[in-house]
Amino acid sequence: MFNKLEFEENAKKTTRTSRLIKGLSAVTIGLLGSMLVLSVISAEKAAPELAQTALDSISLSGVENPVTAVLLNFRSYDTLLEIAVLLIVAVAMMPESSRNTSLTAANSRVPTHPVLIGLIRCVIPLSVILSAYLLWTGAYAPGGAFQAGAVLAGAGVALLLVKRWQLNYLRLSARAFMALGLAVFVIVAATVIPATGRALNYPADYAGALILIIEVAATLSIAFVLILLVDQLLNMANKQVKPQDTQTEGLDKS
Amino acid sequence: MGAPGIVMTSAQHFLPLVIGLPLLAAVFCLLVSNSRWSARFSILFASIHTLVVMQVLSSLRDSGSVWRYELGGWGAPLGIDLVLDGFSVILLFATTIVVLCVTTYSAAYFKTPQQTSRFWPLWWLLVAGLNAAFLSGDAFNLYVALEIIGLSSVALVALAGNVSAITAALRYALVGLLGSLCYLMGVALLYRAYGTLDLALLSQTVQGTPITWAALALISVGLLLKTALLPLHFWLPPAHAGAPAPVSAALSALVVKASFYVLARFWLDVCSPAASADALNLLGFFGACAIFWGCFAACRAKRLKLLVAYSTVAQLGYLFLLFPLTAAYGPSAGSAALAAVAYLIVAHAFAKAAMFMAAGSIQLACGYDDIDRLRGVVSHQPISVFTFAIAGASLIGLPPTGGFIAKWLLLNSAIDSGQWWWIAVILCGGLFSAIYIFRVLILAFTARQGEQSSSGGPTHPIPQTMMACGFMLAIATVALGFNAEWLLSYMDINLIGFLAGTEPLP
Amino acid sequence: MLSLTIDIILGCGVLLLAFLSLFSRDLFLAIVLYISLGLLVTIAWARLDAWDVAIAEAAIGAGLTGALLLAAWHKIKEQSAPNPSTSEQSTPGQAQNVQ
Amino acid sequence: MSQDLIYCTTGIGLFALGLYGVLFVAHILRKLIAINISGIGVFLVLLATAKHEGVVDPVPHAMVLTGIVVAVAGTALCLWLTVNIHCRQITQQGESK
Repeated sequence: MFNKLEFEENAKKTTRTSRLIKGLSAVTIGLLGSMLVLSVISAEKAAPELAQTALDSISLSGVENPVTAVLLNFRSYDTLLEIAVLLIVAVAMMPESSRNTSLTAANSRVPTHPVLIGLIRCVIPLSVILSAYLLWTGAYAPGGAFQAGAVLAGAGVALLLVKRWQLNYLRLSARAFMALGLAVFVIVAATVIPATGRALNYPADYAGALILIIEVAATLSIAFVLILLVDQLLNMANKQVKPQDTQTEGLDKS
Repeated sequence: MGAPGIVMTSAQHFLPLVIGLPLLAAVFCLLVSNSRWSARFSILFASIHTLVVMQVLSSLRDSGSVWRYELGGWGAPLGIDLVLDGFSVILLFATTIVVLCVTTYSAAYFKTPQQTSRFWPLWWLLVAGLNAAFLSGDAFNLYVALEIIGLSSVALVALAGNVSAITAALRYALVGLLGSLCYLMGVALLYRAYGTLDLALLSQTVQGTPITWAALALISVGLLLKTALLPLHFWLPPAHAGAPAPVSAALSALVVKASFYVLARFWLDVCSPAASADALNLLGFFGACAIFWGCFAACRAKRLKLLVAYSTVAQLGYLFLLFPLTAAYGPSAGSAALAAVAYLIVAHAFAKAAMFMAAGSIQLACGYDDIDRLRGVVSHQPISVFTFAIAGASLIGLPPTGGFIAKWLLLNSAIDSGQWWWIAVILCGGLFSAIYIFRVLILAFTARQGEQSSSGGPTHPIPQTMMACGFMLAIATVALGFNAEWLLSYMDINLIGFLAGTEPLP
Repeated sequence: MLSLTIDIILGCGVLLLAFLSLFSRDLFLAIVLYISLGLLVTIAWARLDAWDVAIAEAAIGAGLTGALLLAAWHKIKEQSAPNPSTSEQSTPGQAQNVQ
Repeated sequence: MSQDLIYCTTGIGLFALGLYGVLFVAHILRKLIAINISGIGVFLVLLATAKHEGVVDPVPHAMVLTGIVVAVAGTALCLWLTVNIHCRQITQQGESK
């Protein structure tokens, strides 16, 4: 099925048999899809009991936006694991060799185009403000850590793209940024145990504050990880990869 | 909101710790990033982890009932519960022992800072994902846990750093993402029809309607992709053979079992009203095909690690015999089959991890793992070959090992349910396993013939700890054979439908 | 009735964009179509009262995934270009799109 | 024909389309696009399920938010592997000349 992974664009060698297989598969998948639709039609949607329970418990959750309440209180464990997923990808994509600079370094190739500089000067502060707004408003209205993190990452990526900035992802501070969200989440989850007897069970009075702490940490981590992802994809230089190519094929000697 | 009347023993607080500890270890190793200290801390963390799980095991036996831990204090429909029963505790036990050995092995295996700085955080995240999957009582939470397992496994396979391994990792990643999406679609349909994500509540309300069939089919396809049952196994051999040896050990021993565990949960418990006998027999049929094909491919494999990877495909086939053996043959045959398969999972996990570790040691020492060049390898790698032999005996199902007890239990439940054809499959499978195991062993024990060996070149000294870890696991396989009663008694504490009724326990 | 019509048009539009994105001849076009699919789907989610998801999809789903896809596409192209032996894969139609 | 049904059908359609794409489209980036399209299909089914008369169920919304982030993470990892492989293949080709 995935035995041939294609990287070149015009590798189209359609023989008659493969066309036949494709056609048959298309028909099969179409049939299966229609059966799926039929099965969905045949069943009634369940009554929204869980929705009602969730909406009734909002007052205990410390936030007013129901989605934020579900994400960071009722089902906060899912969100905890989800931040771990982001951390996995960040660790996997960390660069191999250190550039041996500080966390941020101004690039020597500063853009000279006036429009670009003007744009950056407007866009960056705006998106930082928007991100903070999204984070804050997440408690009451649509918004929250993931959206805020994404917007913040947008600002960071813009700075990277115009080559104003370089980030050294192997510094301790960089790794601390990556791990911040997960670490704060786990620590908060553990520290509430003496108060309420259950992990992740926030005391009602402090729920709002604790959720805000988690969200701020998560936003910073998410933004940093997303910047790392884009930056690594853009800047993966050939020279980074070369030394390992001399390794014998098929051997994994460390 | 929490259901009243649930008695919490203090030991139940270990349940979130089992997940939190690996997560903290991951953060810790990421921040330390010094290969020597990461390794030391990891061994320390693995030991604490083992102690915690052992404590959980003994407390669970004392309490004698299924544990539920309400994260966030909200309780089942609104919040997420951690659930621990006999099946999951057995898998947790297998995980913790393998993790302890693999951690110690890896501390000696990985040397370069480029590899260690990534390996340790990823490894602990993988462990956290495995524990989360085995403890989860919530369908969507299982999705996230499976994603953690899948993505961290992919990243770990890619650590090997050569083109073939990274290509295998990419294929694995595509399969994993596709499988997760199918699973998520199934969960979405279940949520649509029954309005809850909690597995225990679902198993009470699910009916055998078309939407449940559709959901179960989607969930099964997704999980079969991840478990690599025969027609969908194509991604497994290159990924498991190409990964660094400790990673291969964990992948074959634990990662594929996690998705099998979820699959068993859905077929036997959550969606059991929708599981027809035909479908169960079909799963068993594919399992039987996997046994034969896996053995055949292992016999033809050119490289040692590839041979071990194909043997995983074959051994996974045995697990799927669970489904036909439980199909409509009454509670006694069903529970016996589940106990046999749970035991087989542990036995296979130990044996396969030991085997990959031995193969990794041999590969590291010789610089190659082509089977044809392994002639006489026993003279300078006696411990590794011995480890391989014991683990192989367990895979074949020879007497003093855990594998023998597992096969024997499987045979028993096949006889009890009167399905003689599965008896034939189990026996033939053992015979074919013997062929590929002895193919390696005979070569390894044959004396070198003059100049032929000179092509092998000099061997490199490898750390004693690596050989010791593999050997310990091989010993554990034998020890398991002598302690079958102890492990099997946990199957009495079971949530799965036909064993303990479907009501959540007090 | 009007709202149903909007929904139907939206659904067909989404399916059409997905089809075009998968089977368009040019890879760059496929990625751009995928991003526009993400934006169109944002409207569908607003129709389903999922404002949180709509914001997240616009920012992460369409925006970030699109950026990542474009970055990877650019990278692959850039690597292939200097090597004369592999240069034949750039079709004329796609060379224009680079600019 | 209700709104719920329209979006469910669209979602399943996208899912099936993505499935076909993953299996039969050659280029790896297109396969990734196909997986993401399948994901959007699943999310559509979930969100259509969430909308009831009068109440909107926040639980599927949270699930979809989680799903979106997981999908991006998976896509990023796949893309990184892809670029990595391509890099090495090109350098190998260069060396063999």
